[in-house]
Amino acid sequence: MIINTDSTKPIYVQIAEWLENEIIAECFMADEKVYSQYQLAELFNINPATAAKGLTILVEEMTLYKKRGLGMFVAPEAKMMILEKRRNETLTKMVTDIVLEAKRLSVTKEELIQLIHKCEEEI
Amino acid sequence: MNVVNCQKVSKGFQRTNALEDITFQLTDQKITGLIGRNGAGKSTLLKILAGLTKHKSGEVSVFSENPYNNLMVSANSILVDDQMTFPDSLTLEEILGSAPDFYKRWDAQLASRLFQYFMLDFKQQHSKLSKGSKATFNMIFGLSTRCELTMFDEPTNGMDEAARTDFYRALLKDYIAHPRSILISSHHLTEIEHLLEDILLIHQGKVVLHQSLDEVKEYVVAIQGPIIDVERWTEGQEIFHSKNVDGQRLYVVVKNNSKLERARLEGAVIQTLPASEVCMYMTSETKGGIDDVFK
Amino acid sequence: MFLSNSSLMSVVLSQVRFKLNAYSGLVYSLIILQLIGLLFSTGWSSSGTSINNISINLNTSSIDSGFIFVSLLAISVGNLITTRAYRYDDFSFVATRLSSNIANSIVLLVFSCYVGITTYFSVYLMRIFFTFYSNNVFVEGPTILDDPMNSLLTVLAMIIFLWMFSSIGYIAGTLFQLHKLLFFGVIVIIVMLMMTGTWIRISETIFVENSSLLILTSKIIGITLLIFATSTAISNCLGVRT
Amino acid sequence: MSNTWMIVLIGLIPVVLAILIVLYITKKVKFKGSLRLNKLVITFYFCILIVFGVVYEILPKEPMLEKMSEEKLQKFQSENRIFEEKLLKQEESILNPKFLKEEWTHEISGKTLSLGYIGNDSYSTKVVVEWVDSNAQKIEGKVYRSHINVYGLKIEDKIPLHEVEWVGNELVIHEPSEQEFTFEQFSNELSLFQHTDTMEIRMVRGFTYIHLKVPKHMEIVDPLGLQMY
Repeated sequence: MIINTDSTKPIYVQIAEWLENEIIAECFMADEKVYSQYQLAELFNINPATAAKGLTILVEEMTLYKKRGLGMFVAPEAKMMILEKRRNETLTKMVTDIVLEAKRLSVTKEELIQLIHKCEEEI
Repeated sequence: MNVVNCQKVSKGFQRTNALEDITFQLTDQKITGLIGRNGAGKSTLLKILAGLTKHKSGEVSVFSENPYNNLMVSANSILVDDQMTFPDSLTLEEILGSAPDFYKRWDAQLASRLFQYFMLDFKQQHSKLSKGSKATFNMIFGLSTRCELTMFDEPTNGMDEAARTDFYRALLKDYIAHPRSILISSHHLTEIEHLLEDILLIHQGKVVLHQSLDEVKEYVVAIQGPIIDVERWTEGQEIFHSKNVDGQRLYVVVKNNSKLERARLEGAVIQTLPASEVCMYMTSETKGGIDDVFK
Repeated sequence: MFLSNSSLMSVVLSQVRFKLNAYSGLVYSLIILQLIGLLFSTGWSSSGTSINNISINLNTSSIDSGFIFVSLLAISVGNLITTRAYRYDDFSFVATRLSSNIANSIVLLVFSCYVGITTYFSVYLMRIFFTFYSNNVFVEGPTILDDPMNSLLTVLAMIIFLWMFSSIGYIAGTLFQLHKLLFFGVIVIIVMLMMTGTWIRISETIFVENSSLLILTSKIIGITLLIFATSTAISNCLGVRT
Repeated sequence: MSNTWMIVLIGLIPVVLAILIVLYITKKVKFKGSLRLNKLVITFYFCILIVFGVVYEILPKEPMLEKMSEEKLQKFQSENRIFEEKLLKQEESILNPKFLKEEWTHEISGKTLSLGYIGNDSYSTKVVVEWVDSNAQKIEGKVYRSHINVYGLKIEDKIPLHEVEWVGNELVIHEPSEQEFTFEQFSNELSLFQHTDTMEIRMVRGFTYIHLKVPKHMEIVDPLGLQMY
């Protein structure tokens, strides 16, 4: 995943999301050490401080925990927390955007539900 | 501990006042971008910090000492700019060879590996180098000194695209390996945005803002929408830039604040801007930018 | 945060080493000038008398002409070092104005030593040339072995004189750099001084009234240090590198 | 313009010439060479000159003219002076034998003896007459010459003696023929500093003395006043 510098989302948020995806895809198992800020900086060619900020977000959300002098480790039920968070935060945000867009295109609720059903069958 | 501490520094040449009142602190081991338009006083400030010129008033301290003509500051800081000259009787190799005398932490391996990587000719003389390779050589010299305060004054002008990206990569990698305070003055912020931790924005000799990169990004927001709505949302706030998009829609850049949350719900299109545009708008004279010229 | 606190002396020494490497190109103009100096060295001072209808001429060729050429070179090198190009080279490396000035004076001293010794010995180049090619009878002059002390003193005096000449060039350059008119102002003052008696009085106390060469040399050393000190003070009120 | 200024100006010409040459050279010589080459040239030039110095010292040079020391010159001068006094007082016995160059006796006819000098420096010879009370026609003559030294150079052998010749009753003294010698000398000192020990005695002037023992009854004709009383 290449950092999209000119996107409006700050880099450290993108780093946090990348780490979350890695945890979901089980590249980092529970209680396993994650990249340090310097490794992340080297990997994504960004400033270590920005990488550190990304890590601190995840620590605040308790998905990672810090062992003094050793680095950041994946919390035991990190994966569950991320999935749950994704479900009610990011998903709901996406849904509100869809609803706003539907209102602008004056699409009724029923048509919307039909659309979702159709899309469900295709995937 | 503050590496650099400037209090109300001013510096003027004859009539023009290059720096009016500069106040900022640089904590150590950070990469800071010194951003500003041409003639904003960037080079003058760097020369003052490097101890090459005397400031008129105010108080400057580098490593908590007055940098002007100070040996300790000169030994621990280096200013890489295009006015760097070396005796033309020495080849580049000899110049690099005589640097360890001066800089205790000079890394000869790094210097020669970078030298070979950028394909510079050892036997060449500094004054005969092209603008690009001179900038490259000065950059290699600056990096290898590993000074505690390394300052670059538009290091990449003259370099080609590939050399520029390589330079930024080399700078980051060396910074990670040996952390130190780096101050880069540059025009094209987009290229070095990923490198920087803090941004020091200077305009007409004054410090406009000195914050971390992300705070700068969230500092200003662009709103687009019908003229009446946009004016309602943004009245009473400082407008940095406003452009009439297509007769009835207005594109306005304004300081970020809570009132805008309500505007978002009313369907306003709100975007954050990349740091370089933020700096550009904050230092533009006219509200409309270049378009005013063609009005 | 690791701050290397390099002492003034260590910086000055590394500057001296660096400058000696940088200015090594001057040796070529030195050699050419010394050789030209030799050409002019014969027939400088020749005296002749006649007795019993026999006229006797004695040509003494000495180091004077070579010395004049070389001291002028010393002045021009002293001046050269203060030009903008040479001054700015220091500041790509570690330097303060004080350290650069001290380094410059040491470099000029080393330069003068080399020049002094080579000028002293360049005379032998000519002697060997003469003994083979001229048919005149030679008078046995005092050579180094007969009187090592004196020749050593002469070489020392030459070195110190060259150092003084280079310091004159140095201060002239610094003045010129401070302000163009200042340099000519000083020259006008010197010429006026010459008119009045004071100049003769001054140069008498310095050059004439000293019983031995050693006293003369120590006086000259004093003057040179004074000149370098004033040029350092002058250069302090200049911008380091704009 | 008073002549001091003239001298100063003339004296300045070589210096101004030197200045022009030096400025021309330092501007013209743009060759900076490479550092290694320069270092090589610097050490090479230094060693070459030292070698020249050593070679010159050791070199077996053809016989050099030595220079006399100050004391020796003073000794010469006093010897000359004493010789002259003694000769005047006719104390022949203790004269310095080194000075005796010739000795002869000569018969002349007639009563008058005249003295002639060919050359332009008649002061270089002095005739001392000793009246002898013998009535023979015989005159005894001795020719002496005292020390001669110029600039401390031992060149006495190079300066020929005055020829003394009897032409009838006239004693004719010929000056040596015109000759010129040039000598080269190297001085290690710089005249700039060395105005303290210039040589005091620049020349020891030697004279040719002719001591004649003339019988009383003769008469001497000395138009040029060669006699010394």
